[in-house]
Amino acid sequence: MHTAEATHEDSHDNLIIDNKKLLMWVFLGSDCMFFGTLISTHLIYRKLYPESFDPTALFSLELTSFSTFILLMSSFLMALAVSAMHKGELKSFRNNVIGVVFFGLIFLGCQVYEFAHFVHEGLTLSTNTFGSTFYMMTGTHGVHVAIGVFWLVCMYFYSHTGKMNAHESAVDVEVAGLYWHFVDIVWIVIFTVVYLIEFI
Amino acid sequence: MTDNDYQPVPLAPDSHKDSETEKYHTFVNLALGLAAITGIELVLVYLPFNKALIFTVLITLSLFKFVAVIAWFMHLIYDKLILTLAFGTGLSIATGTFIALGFLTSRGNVDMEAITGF
Amino acid sequence: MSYTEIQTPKNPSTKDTTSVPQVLTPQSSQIGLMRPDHSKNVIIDWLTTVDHKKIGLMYGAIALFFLLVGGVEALIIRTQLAIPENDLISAQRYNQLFTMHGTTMIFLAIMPLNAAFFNFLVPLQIGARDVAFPRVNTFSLWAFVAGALVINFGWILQALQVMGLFQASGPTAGMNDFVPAMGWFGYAPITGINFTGAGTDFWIMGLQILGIASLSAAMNFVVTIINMRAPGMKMMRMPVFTWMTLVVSLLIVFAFPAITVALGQLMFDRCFGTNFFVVAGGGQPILWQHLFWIFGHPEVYILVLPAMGIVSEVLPVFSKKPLFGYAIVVFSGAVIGFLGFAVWSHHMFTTGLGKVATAAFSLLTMAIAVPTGVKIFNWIGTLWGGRVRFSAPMIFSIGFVWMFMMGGFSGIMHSSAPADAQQQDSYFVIAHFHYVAIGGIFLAVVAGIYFWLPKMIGKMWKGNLSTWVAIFSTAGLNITFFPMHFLGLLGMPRRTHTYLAGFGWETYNLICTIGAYILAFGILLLVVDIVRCFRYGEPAGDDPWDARTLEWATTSPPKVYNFAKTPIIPARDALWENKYGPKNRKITYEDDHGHGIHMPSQSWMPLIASLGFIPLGLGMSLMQAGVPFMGYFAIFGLVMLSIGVALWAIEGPGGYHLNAKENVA
Amino acid sequence: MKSISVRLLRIFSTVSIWVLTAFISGCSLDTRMSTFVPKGPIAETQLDLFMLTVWVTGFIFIAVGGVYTYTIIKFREKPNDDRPLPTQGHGNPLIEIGLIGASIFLLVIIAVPTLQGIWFTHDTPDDPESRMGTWYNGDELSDEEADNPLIIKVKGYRWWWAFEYPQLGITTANEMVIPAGKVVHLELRSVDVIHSFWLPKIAGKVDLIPGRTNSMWIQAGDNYLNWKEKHGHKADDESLRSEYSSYLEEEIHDYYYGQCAEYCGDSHARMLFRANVVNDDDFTTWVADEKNGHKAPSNMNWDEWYAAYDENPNQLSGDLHEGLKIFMGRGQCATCHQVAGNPRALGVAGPNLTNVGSRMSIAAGWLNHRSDTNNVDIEKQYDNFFKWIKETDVVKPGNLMWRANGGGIGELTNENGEIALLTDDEIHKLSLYLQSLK
Ligand code: HEA
Ligand code: HEA
Ligand code: HEC
Ligand code: CUA
Ligand SMILES: [Cu+2]
Repeated sequence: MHTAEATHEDSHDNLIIDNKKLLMWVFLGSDCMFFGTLISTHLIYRKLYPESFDPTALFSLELTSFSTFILLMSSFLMALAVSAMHKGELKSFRNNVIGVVFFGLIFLGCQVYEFAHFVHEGLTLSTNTFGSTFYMMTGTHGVHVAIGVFWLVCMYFYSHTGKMNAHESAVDVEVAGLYWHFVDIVWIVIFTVVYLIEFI
Repeated sequence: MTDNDYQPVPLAPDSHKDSETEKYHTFVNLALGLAAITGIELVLVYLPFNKALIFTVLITLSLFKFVAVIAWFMHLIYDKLILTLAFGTGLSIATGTFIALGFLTSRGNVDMEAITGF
Repeated sequence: MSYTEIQTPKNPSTKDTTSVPQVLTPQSSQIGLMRPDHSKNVIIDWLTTVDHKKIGLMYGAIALFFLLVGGVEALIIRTQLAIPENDLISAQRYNQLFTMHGTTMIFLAIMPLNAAFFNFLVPLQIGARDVAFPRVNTFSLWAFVAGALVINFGWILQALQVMGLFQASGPTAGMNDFVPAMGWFGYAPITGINFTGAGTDFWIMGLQILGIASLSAAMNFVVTIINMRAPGMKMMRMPVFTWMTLVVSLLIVFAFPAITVALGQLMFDRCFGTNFFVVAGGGQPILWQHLFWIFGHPEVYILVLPAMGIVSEVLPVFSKKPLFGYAIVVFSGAVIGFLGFAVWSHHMFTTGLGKVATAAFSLLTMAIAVPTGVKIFNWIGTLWGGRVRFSAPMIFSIGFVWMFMMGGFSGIMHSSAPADAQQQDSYFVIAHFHYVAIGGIFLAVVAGIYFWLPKMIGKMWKGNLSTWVAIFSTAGLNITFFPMHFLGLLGMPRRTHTYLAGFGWETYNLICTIGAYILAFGILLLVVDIVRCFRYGEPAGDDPWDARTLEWATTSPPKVYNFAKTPIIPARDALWENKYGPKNRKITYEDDHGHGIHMPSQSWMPLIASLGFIPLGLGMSLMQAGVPFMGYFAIFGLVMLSIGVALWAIEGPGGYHLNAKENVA
Repeated sequence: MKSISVRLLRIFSTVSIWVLTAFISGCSLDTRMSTFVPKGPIAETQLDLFMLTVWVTGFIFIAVGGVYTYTIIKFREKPNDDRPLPTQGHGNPLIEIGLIGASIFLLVIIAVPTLQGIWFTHDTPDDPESRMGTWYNGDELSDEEADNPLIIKVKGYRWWWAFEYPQLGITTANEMVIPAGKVVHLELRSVDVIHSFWLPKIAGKVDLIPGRTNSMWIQAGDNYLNWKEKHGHKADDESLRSEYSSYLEEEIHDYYYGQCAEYCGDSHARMLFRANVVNDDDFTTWVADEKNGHKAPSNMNWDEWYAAYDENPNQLSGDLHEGLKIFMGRGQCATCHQVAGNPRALGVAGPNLTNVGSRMSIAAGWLNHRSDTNNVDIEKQYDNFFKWIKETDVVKPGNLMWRANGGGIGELTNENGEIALLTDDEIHKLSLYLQSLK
């Protein structure tokens, strides 16, 4: 729906951006602070107590690299899905979204496995600061992924109601995509500064 | 959970077609690149080089991935400047704050005797 | 693209956009429920409203209520401190009082007062129909209410306990300290499970909810201000108040996540045994201080920038001159905001930061004086050569500039770190921030109330009680807070429920207490004046003050749709130019092509979703205290929240059309 | 309406200026915890900086405020004002730049001494005269100890202070003793929540943060060199030395008041402490006293006393013996308190009570018995001990002597496990005993 304002391109200093898209970018800016706080808490405690815990024995770089790869590919598919939506290719959109959801689930599966494994090895939330910060940070990220998966599943089903069309829904898809990509880049950071760095 | 009211009308869809195809190629290349970088990173940590060097390279690589996803997958370079500003402000405040915070904490003051949990 | 090209909307219920429905009847939404539009029931209408003006008024009313609550808390504090070794209230009660006083004033009084002005004014000032996401706006309001309830829940329990209606025994035996008592910045580890009880949980959950409310509102306003401006309303034509709203919204957006995470970590420490701030497990309480002030310092500018915005609107009107140096005032507002992210450790000068860090934060803090000074100079420049009219809003604004300046000076005294070592956590700090809070923000907000209430309710102030309000509150605040500088420098620490005689503090404390009552009387008069305005005010007319900005171009109170036709803005100070400017600066209006005005539908969903926060917050808190089944209660809240959001997404925005011609008064 | 308000505002400002002046001149700034009467280089630096900020902002206040007032009065609307609209000027970049420049200039005036102050107050200076070896003439110290200034480990507890002197092997509570004119290095730690060490006349505060060690240095009074410099003395002869000691004697030797300055729970308001600044000899004597501790009543040595006590407590009679018996037995005092000399009083949960009888306050400074002549007021002291033991929870709400985890004198029981608090008679004897610890 629209207001009269919308029709006047010159009226906004030529700033016509979709409201939702702008909202999402502002939200993502805010989320930078959010994940920044989580990640820096982790790094600070690592810096304070480097000897308190050695995660290299626990971390499996292969697994984590695999999930990183998975997440990157899901991002790729997401970009394709958005692109498809813009072109109005609903079918291609659906395929890509299914792919994203699938990859997202794999990622979550890896994380669940990882957590279960760590807990089994004796690292819990309350074991030490490493446990606290690590689980809280990666867990929060996992929740973001889960929300993204849920959102995309909803979109997928919505696309079957026939109410979705290139004209109106491209932006909705794009916004979901932005979210998904952001979750991905957060993981890029986590992968490097939380996992890889422990091994050098 | 957003409202649909008041959103400006999206641009006409047909003008997108060509650019979308173009983007497709970018996306594929980028995806390959990202996968490759991740591979390189994985190998890198096991290489017997100077730690500081590896560290720098790792950070640079992931920075590249980070920026690439934002710029292309998230369309930021195709989009309006205001979006870059909105996100960039948050990103830079966050980066600045947390780098500063990192410098503000040091092992020197920690009272290890008080910590019994390790 | 012209208006007629707009495609058919996707919402079937309003498909028929070309013919304007003249009979306003409720319609059903996509989920088949009736939308609560046009309800005759006033309560339903206000509960489900998406109208930014009503939301603004509700924010205002609730905030004023909490201002009185916080004020009464302050009065009890002051009464207790009037004489040495007083035992009017117990130590524990006192500690609860200052904690709740600080929390209430900052989060439940000043922030929502600002939000009231944002909501009411911003869409009007930029010539929009509403905010970008009207239902999100409703959600923010009710989430704020939910958070306020959760934080204050402890008082209710305690009252019940005192009346003998509630006892912490049996299943509730684990509950103690219902009311938070650890200071408004809740320094770890006193917030830890070993040191404080249920009150801390209420505080954590309540703040968390308030944070969500603030974040959603702030994002909404960023989008509104960037996207919803009327044609011609370029960024540099926006009223300064709108500019400050934008800056403040961005500050909220970027500052709140830090405390959200910190509160989350604290909650995990309490509920799930993590070690973020638990010393034995390696936690560093100092980290909490950093995270809190990374949020907390921007927060104080979140509080004050809107006040500066208000004053920047009032001064030009009552000196009949445009704001001196508009661009630089706007710019310095932004600079203050963003420098505010770089000074947080000035609250931690005594924590052993190290020389270099202390020096850096000391200098950065001083730097903030420059943009702030610029604002002061430009306000004076605005008055210079003008024709200064001493109407109520002006009196308070003039007072603001004085008092804020004084508060700023004690800020500068703090910024010199070695000097601050003698001031930190003493009454000197209390003096500093009450000068900026009451002398500054409060006076500005009162100026705003005197200025805009006629627009909000369409009635003009009666008589000049305002003068007495000004006299009592300014006198009161100076008498209360000026001696506190001396108290602090004479060594009286803050947050002490009593003190020994013989330290030279007695006289000062007594004077402070008397002052507080004078101030209270002033505020009482303000309340009386507001009530009088509501009851006996004469119609105000559209533009009672001969004002300059767009909100005065529409009716008082404005109609739901704000402007019958969207104005096209040719210049800054649009209304002023319209009245006195050259021909080419007149406001023109867009043609609505006879489609009528599209209005968003009201909705129950934001209310339902945000009320879910109450069981969620209380449940989490009580679960921590070991009360059985509270986990389920929390889950129930979460479910309610999710269902609310889901239905909200599904029901679709709806909307109806008004024919402005028939509705324009 | 306008004219009334202007008139009222004028009256208001006149009155308030008048009130302020009267008020400021009427109140003394020389009080117990006043930062206006610094007694050492740190507090002095801090006060100087503060006064600098006061002058600078005061200047701005008068300048800006003056212009402001002038503007308001000059450009006010006159009755029946029919002048044309004011010119709609939009600003003047030159003025802006000028004022920004001026502000920056004024800030630099504050900033430079601030930086110096930060550096000066931060690092413990190496002052040859303050090294333990130079002035301390008690027991031998190791070389390293002798090279350092006096070190005190300050520990914050809810709601009292422990002062440990690691070089001297003694610990005291709530009243620390330091030598005048000497640099003292403090290490600050907390065992529970955050506290803050604030001794206003000597130094601004530094926080005690659990999980961290903070440090600060303090110095009551100037050292000889600085004192000489301040008074413009060049020569160095014995008479100056004695002039210096009389300066310390007259201006510095004193009983200083301090307080916890970070909210730490229920009795935060009652977490005070004292610093007794004395000369080198008195310090040495005090240390020796603390080290030697106490003998059992009637000058018995402890082995004899405990032998008698273990055999049959009843053979020990007299108030002091009775008091000590309660202290060791029924009162369970010794489980929490340490008394030097007494081999079985080794508790660490409460303040060290060695020489508690010669301290001039108890309950972390809340109950005072200092006489006007800087001595213990015996009667008041007795009352205070009595009050403290009888109703600890009233004197200091929530305190951990009354009800600690799993104990405390609010939970004393008889043989049947019923709560049986100390009787007044028992408390009387305890108080007498505590008074004898000096
Ligand atoms: C409401 C808002 C508000 C505002 C606007 C400010 C403004 C400032 N504050 Fe304040 N501050 C608080 C609210 C606020 N503060 C609160 C709530 C606390 C305590 C929290 C707690 O502990 O509970 C606090 C505490 C606080 C501290 C910590 C004290 C301590 O605990 O030890 C410091 C330290 O530097 C400080 C500094 C400043 C400075 C430098 C400014 C500057 O922005 C002021 C700038 C203004 C001026 C300087 C006046 C006008 C300028 C001119 C006329 C130009 C020329 C002037 C010069 C060149 C000097 N503040
Ligand atoms: C912006 C916020 C704000 C505002 C407006 C105020 C307003 C007031 N505050 Fe304060 N205050 C804080 C923010 C604020 N405060 C904060 C953050 C703290 C720190 C808390 C902490 O340490 O954690 C604090 C702490 C604080 C203390 C220190 C407590 C301590 O450290 O021990 C004191 C003591 O005097 C005080 C006093 C007052 C007084 C007298 C008012 C007055 O201005 C209030 C005036 C209002 C009224 C009086 C109500 C209206 C009047 C009526 C309804 C009249 C009729 C009713 C009756 C007479 C019953 N406040
Ligand atoms: C459970 C531990 C505990 C027991 C048992 C206990 N105390 Fe204490 N005591 C404390 C603590 C803790 C304090 C500090 C309280 C405060 O100031 O907040 C204290 C303080 C004191 C002080 C004041 C010291 C000072 O310098 O301020 C005296 C005197 C004292 N206790 C005497 C006694 C006597 C006599 C008994 C026995 C009847 C006793 N205590 C039993 C823990 C204990
Ligand atoms: Cu210890 Cu306050
Ligand atoms: Cu601050």
